[in-house]
Amino acid sequence: MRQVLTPSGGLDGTAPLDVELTRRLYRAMVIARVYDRKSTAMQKQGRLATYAPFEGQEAAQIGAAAGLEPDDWVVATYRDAALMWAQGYPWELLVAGRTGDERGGRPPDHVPVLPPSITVGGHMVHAVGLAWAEKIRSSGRIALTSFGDGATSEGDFHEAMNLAAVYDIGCVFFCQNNGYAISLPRHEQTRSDTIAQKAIAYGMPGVQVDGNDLFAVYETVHEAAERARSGQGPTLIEAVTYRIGPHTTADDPTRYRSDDEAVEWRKRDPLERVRIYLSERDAWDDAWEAAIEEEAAGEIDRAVSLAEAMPPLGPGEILDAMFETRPPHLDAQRRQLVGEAP
Amino acid sequence: MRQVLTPSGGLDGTAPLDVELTRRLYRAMVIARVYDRKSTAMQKQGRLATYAPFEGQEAAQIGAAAGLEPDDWVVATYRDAALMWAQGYPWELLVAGRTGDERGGRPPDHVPVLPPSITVGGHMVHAVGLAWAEKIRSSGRIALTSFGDGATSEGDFHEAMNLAAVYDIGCVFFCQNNGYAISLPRHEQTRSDTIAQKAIAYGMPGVQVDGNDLFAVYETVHEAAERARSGQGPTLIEAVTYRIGPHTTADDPTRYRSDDEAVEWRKRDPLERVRIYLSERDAWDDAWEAAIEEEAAGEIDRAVSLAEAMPPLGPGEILDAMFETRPPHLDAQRRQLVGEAP
Amino acid sequence: MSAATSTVMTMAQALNDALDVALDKDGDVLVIGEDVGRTGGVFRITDGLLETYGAARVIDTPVAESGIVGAAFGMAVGGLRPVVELQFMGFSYPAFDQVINHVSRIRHRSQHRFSAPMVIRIPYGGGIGAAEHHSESAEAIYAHVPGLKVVVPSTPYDAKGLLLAAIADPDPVVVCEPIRLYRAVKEEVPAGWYEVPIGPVGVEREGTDVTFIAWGAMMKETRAAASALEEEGVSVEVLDLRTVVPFDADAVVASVSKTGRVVIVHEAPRTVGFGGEVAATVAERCLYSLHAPPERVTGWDSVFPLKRSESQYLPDVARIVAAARRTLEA
Amino acid sequence: MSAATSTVMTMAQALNDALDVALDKDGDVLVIGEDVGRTGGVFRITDGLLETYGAARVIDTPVAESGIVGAAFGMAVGGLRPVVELQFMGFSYPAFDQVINHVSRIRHRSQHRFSAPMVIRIPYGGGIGAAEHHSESAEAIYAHVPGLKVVVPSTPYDAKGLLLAAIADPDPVVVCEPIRLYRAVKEEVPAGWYEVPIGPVGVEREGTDVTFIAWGAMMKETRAAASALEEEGVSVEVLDLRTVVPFDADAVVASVSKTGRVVIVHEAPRTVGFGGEVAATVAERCLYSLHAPPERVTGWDSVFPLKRSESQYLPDVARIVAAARRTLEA
Ligand SMILES: Cc1ncc(C[n+]2csc(CCOP(=O)(O)OP(=O)(O)O)c2C)c(N)n1
Ligand SMILES: Cc1ncc(C[n+]2csc(CCOP(=O)(O)OP(=O)(O)O)c2C)c(N)n1
Ligand SMILES: [Mg+2]
Ligand SMILES: [Mg+2]
Repeated sequence: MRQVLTPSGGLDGTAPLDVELTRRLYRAMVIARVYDRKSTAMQKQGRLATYAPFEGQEAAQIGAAAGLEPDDWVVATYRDAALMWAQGYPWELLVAGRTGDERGGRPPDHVPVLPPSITVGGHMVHAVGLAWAEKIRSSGRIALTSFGDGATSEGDFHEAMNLAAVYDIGCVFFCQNNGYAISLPRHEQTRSDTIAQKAIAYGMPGVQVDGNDLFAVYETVHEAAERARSGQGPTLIEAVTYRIGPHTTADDPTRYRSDDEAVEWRKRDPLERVRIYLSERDAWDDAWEAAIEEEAAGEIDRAVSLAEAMPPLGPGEILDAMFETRPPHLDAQRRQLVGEAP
Repeated sequence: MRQVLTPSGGLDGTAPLDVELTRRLYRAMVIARVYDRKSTAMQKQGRLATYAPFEGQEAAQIGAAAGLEPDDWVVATYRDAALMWAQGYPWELLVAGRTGDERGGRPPDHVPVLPPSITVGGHMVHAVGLAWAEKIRSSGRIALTSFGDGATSEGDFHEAMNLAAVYDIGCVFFCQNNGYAISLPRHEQTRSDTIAQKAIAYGMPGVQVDGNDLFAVYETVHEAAERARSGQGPTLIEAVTYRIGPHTTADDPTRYRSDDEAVEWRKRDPLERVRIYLSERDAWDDAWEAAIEEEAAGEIDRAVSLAEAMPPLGPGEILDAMFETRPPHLDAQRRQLVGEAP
Repeated sequence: MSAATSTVMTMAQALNDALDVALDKDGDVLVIGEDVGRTGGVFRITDGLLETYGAARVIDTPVAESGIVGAAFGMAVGGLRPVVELQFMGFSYPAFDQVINHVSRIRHRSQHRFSAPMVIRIPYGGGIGAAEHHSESAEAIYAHVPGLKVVVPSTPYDAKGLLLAAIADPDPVVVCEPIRLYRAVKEEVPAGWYEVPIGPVGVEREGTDVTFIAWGAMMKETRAAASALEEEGVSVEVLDLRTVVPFDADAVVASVSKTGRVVIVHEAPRTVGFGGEVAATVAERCLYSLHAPPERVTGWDSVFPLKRSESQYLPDVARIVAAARRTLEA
Repeated sequence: MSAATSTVMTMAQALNDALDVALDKDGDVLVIGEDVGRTGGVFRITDGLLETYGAARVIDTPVAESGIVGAAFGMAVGGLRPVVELQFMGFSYPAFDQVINHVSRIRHRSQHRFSAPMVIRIPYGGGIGAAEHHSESAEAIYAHVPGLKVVVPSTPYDAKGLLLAAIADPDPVVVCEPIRLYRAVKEEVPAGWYEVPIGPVGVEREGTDVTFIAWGAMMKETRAAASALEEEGVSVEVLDLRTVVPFDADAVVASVSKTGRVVIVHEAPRTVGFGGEVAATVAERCLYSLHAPPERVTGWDSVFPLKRSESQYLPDVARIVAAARRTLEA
C-alpha cells in the first residue's frame, strides 16, 4: 500500500506538494468536513432527505481532485460531494440536491462534473464514454470516476474496466474502499486480497494507496491522470479508507460493526496528519485553524441559505426536462397537472 | 499453458487416463465430430435452424465431461453439444432443439444438464446457484459451467465468479477460448494476457490449459472438480482451443480471419494426437477407426431420425409450459389459438 | 409459531412474519439479498431472521443484483425456494435480463423438466421523499414478461398471505411491496401459515355507481376518494387488484358491467401502464355497459420527482374524485 | 452521396444508406456494437461502413451490452452522436438498467445541462425460425420508460427517414427494426438526408368501415388483411403507427371516430402490450363513436416459440380478418 504521509504526520519519501498547496488542500478538507457534519445535522432536523456522510474520506476525495486538471470529467457518487465540489460543483447545488430539488443536478455550464450517481455501479462506464469522446476529439481531457468497494461487485464495474482497457481510454478508476457496502464488510464482498489486484483481469495497472493520505492519493491520481492523458489508458486506484459515520442517516452501523473499529480508524484521521505535517513546518496553528473553520462555516451556511431560498419547482415544471421539446402527450399531461385540463 | 499430450502425440508427464478409457474418450470425440458435421450438412439442407459448429473443440468438451461425476451439473452453451451429450443429454434431443422443437430442451429426468444457454454470459451464475443448492444439501454434487472467451466480457461473468468465490461454491468455470466472439478476436476482447489470470480478481485459482489436449483438459477439470467437491471453492479454467468452422452456419469467417489461421490450427487437431498416442500403443488402427466411424454415423443417423419423426407440438401446446397450471388468461388464449373461441 | 391466533401488525411486520413462518416450516426456503442479514434489510423486513435461521439460509450478498437473481434462480432450479430481496425497484433493473430471459422461461424452455419456484420481493413506489431511483413503480414491465406472476399487496393481511402464496407457488412470483404502506396502517394478521390466493381481486367495498380499480400504494388514496364520494351519496365499488398477473379480468368486467363507470388508479407512468390493460379489457368486454369513458388517474410520463416536487406527481384524492365526477357527469 | 435522386432498396439497404449518409454528414456520428465492423453486423446493416469511416467511428466491441450502451451514453453526454446496434431484442436486456436509469434520464436529472442524443437500434420480431431470444418484441417495455422515444418502421422509406430523424433528435431514440422485413420488400428510397418525423402515424390507406392499427413487422399481415377485406367491399383505414412514443393519439382518435371500429395488431405478448394503450386511448377518447368493442390481435402471453411452432404464435391474416368481422358484425 502506497503511503507518503504517515498517520503521525511523518514523510515516507518526498512530499509531492509544496506547503502552500498543502495548506489549500487542508483548508478544502476542513470545508468538506463542515459541509458533511452540517448535512447530517440538517437531515436530523428534516431539512434534507437521507444523507450519506463521507467523514474520514476527505483526503481521498480532495486528493483525487487535486490530481486532475480543472476541465477533466468527474463522474462520482452520492458520497462524493467533496470530490465534486473540488472539481467545481457549487456547494449550494450539492445541498439543493439533498433537499430534494431537481436543480441540484444541474451544475453550471463550465463544470465538468455529472450529477451524482445514485445507482451503484452503472456510472463508471459513463466516465469511459466521456473519456472516449475526448480521445476521439484529441482534446487532452480525461475522466475520473469514483466509486466504492461495494460497486466493484457489480457487473458494470467489469464491463467498464474491460472496455476502458481494450480501447486505451483515458479514464481513472478511483475506488474509495471505505470498508463496507452498507453492512457488508470488504472481505465478504470479494475474495481477492485487494481491490487493486482486480486490475490484473484487464491488463491494467492497479495501485493500492492509503486513502487517508492526502499526498499519496494526490500523487497516485496525478500519475494515473497523466498516464491517461498521454494515451496510455486507464488505471485502477484503490484508496483504502474508512467511513467513520453511518452508511446514511437512515443506517444503524452498530448492527454490523464494533465501535472499536471506528475508534481505531479515527487515529488515522486524514486531516490530523496534514495538520501535524504543516505545524511541524510552521504552516499551521490554532489561530489559522479557527479562522478557516469559521470561513468554512460561513461558506456552507451561505450555500445552505441559497439552497433553501430556492422556491420549489413550479407546477408542471417536473415535466419540462424530459425531452428538449415537450411532446404532445406531455403537453396534455402538463395541462392536467396545472389544472388547465381535466 | 498446461499440456500433457503434445500435438505430435508425445507425452509431457504421465497420462492421467489408461489406454482403455482413452479409447472410450477418443470414440466419443469421433461421434461428436460426426454429429457436428452432420448438423452443418443438415442445416444447409434446411433441416435445422442456424447451427453453431464446434469442430476443433472436441477434446475440450469430451475431456471436461470426463473429469466430472455422472451426477454433476453441467450448464453450457449453444456450442457445447458434445459436452452435454457426454454428461447424458441424448443426441436426439440435441438435434430436436436445433430443428426448432421445444422438446429438445427437456432432458430425461436423471440427466443433470440444463438446456443450452443461447444468451451469452447469463448462464454461468445458474451453475453457481445449482452448486450452492448442492452445498446447502451437502450432496457432494458440484456444477461445471462452460462458456466462451467472448462471454468473459459480460458483467454476469464477473458477478458469477465473484459470488462463487465469496461463498466457496463448488463450481468449475470452464472457458473454451476458441479465439473469437463471432468476429472479434480474443486480443480485442480484453487486454489481459490470458483469461486464466482473470481469476486473480476473485482470489480464485486460474489455470490455462491446452484445450486441444484431451489429457490436460481431463486432468485440470478433474482436479478443479475434486477441489470444488471438497468444499474448497471454484476454479477458472481457460482451455485454449480454436473454432475451425464458422461462428454459425450463417457466418462468413473470411470477413474477419485468414484461412492460414485455421490451417495452422488443424495441425493441432485434438483427435489426431490421441490417434497417434493410441496407435503408438497398438490401441488404434484403421480398421477400428472405420468401425467406430460407422457406429458413430449410425448413432447420429438414428438420433436424427428420432428427432425428425417427432410430430410438431400440437395446436395450443406452446402455451402449456408457461406455468405449472395454466392460469385463466392462458386458458382463454389457448381456446383462441385452437379455434375454440373467437 | 406463537399461540396467539392473530396479532395487530403493520405490513412490514406481516411480511417479516410471513418469512419467519416460511423459513420455519420449509427447510428449502431461504432469504437472499443485499443487507438482509445483519441489518435486517433496508426496510427491516428480514429483521431477526439471520439470528434465528443462520447465515446459510439468510444470506447477505455483495451488490450484484443480476448475480443474486441468477444464483437464486440456480438454487430454485436445484430444488430450493429462495426469496430474493432487491432493495428498491429502481435497482431491480440490473437483474432484468436474468428475470426475463431465464427466471420466467426455464419451465417453458425445459418443457416442465425444470422450474424456478422463487420469489423476488421488490419495495416500490414513492411518497417518502427519497432519492432518485428509490420511488419507481414498474409493475407493468414485469407484468409484460410471460411466465411471471406479479402481486402487489396493499394491506398487512394480504401482504402476508400473498407472500406465503408466492413462496408456495411452483413458479416465479414478483412481489411488489408498497414502501409507503409498510408502516402506514396496522391490522389483525393471523398467526402461522395462510395464503391469499394469487389471482382473485379483492372487492373491498361494493357499490353501484362507479368502480374504482387500484393496487398497492394507490389503494390508500383510492379508498379515501371512495369515502369522500360516498359522503356525497355516490355508491363506489372498490377493487383492490392485489394480483396484476394473472389479471382477474372476469371480476373487473363483472363490476364494471354493473356500475357502468370505471376509474383506474396507478402511480406508474401512464403510457403502457397496467391501467391501459385494465381500460382496454373493460372496453373490449363491457363496452355496451359503459355509461362513460373509462378514466385513468396515473403518474405522469416522467421521471419520479425528488422530495420537493413529489406531490406534483402522485395521484391524489382530488384527482381521483375529479375523474369519478367526470364519469358520473358523462 | 450519389447523383441518383432515389434507388430501389430493401429496408436493410435503406438503413445502411441512412448510416452512411449520417456518418458522412456529421463527424460526431459513430456506430458501435458487437460485430458491426468487420462483418457489417449480424444482419449486414453496417456493411461497408468500417472500410469507409474507419475503426474509430465504426467500433467493434466485446460482448457487453450494458457497457456498450453505457459507454455510448457517456459519449453522447460528451457531445458525440453514437448509434448503438444491439444484435437482437432478446440481448437488449442486459443494457436495460443503463437505458431506464441513465440514458432516458440524464436530461431530467441535470435539468437540461446534459443530454444523451443517441440511437439504439434493435432488430426485433419473429418469423425467421430463429433460436430462443432471437424473436422478441419488447417495444412496450421501452415505451413505458419515460424519456425515451421509440420508433418502429415498416418500410424501407420510413426506416431510413426515421433512423435519420432519430440520429438528428436531441434525445435518445430506440429504433425497433423488424427482422423479417429487412429484405422482404423493396421500394424507392431517396438519396441523401431526409427525415420521417418522429411522432405522426402514417395513414397508409383511407377507409370508412374499420381502422386497422399496427406497426413494424405486423404491417405486412395487416395490409394483407385489409386487402382481403376490401375485396369483399369493406373499406379499411390502415394506420402504420411508425412511432410508438410519442404516441400520436390524435390521429388514432380521428380515424376511429370516423370508422367507429378498430383492430389493433401486434406481435408482442398481449398483456400490457402497446395495443392495450391504444385500445385504452380509443375507449377514453372516442367511446361514443364506437360501433363495436376494440379488438386486439396479438401474440400470446408466452415465450416466443421455436421454428416448428412459430406459426402458432404469430398473428396472421385470418386472425386479423376474423377480428375485423367481429367489429363489423357487432
Ligand atoms: C444498483 C444498486 N443496487 C443497490 C443500491 C443500494 N445501495 C446504495 S449504497 C450501497 C452500497 C454501496 O457500497 P460502496 O460501493 O462500497 O459505496 P459506499 O456507500 O461505501 O460509499 C447499496 C447497496 C444502489 N444504490 N444501486
Ligand atoms: C447477451 C448476448 N449478447 C449477444 C449475443 C449474440 N452472440 C451469440 S454468440 C456470441 C459470441 C460469443 O462468443 P464466445 O463467448 O467466445 O463463444 P463462442 O461462440 O466462440 O463459442 C454473440 C455475441 C448473445 N447470444 N447473447
Ligand atoms: Mg464502501
Ligand atoms: Mg469464442
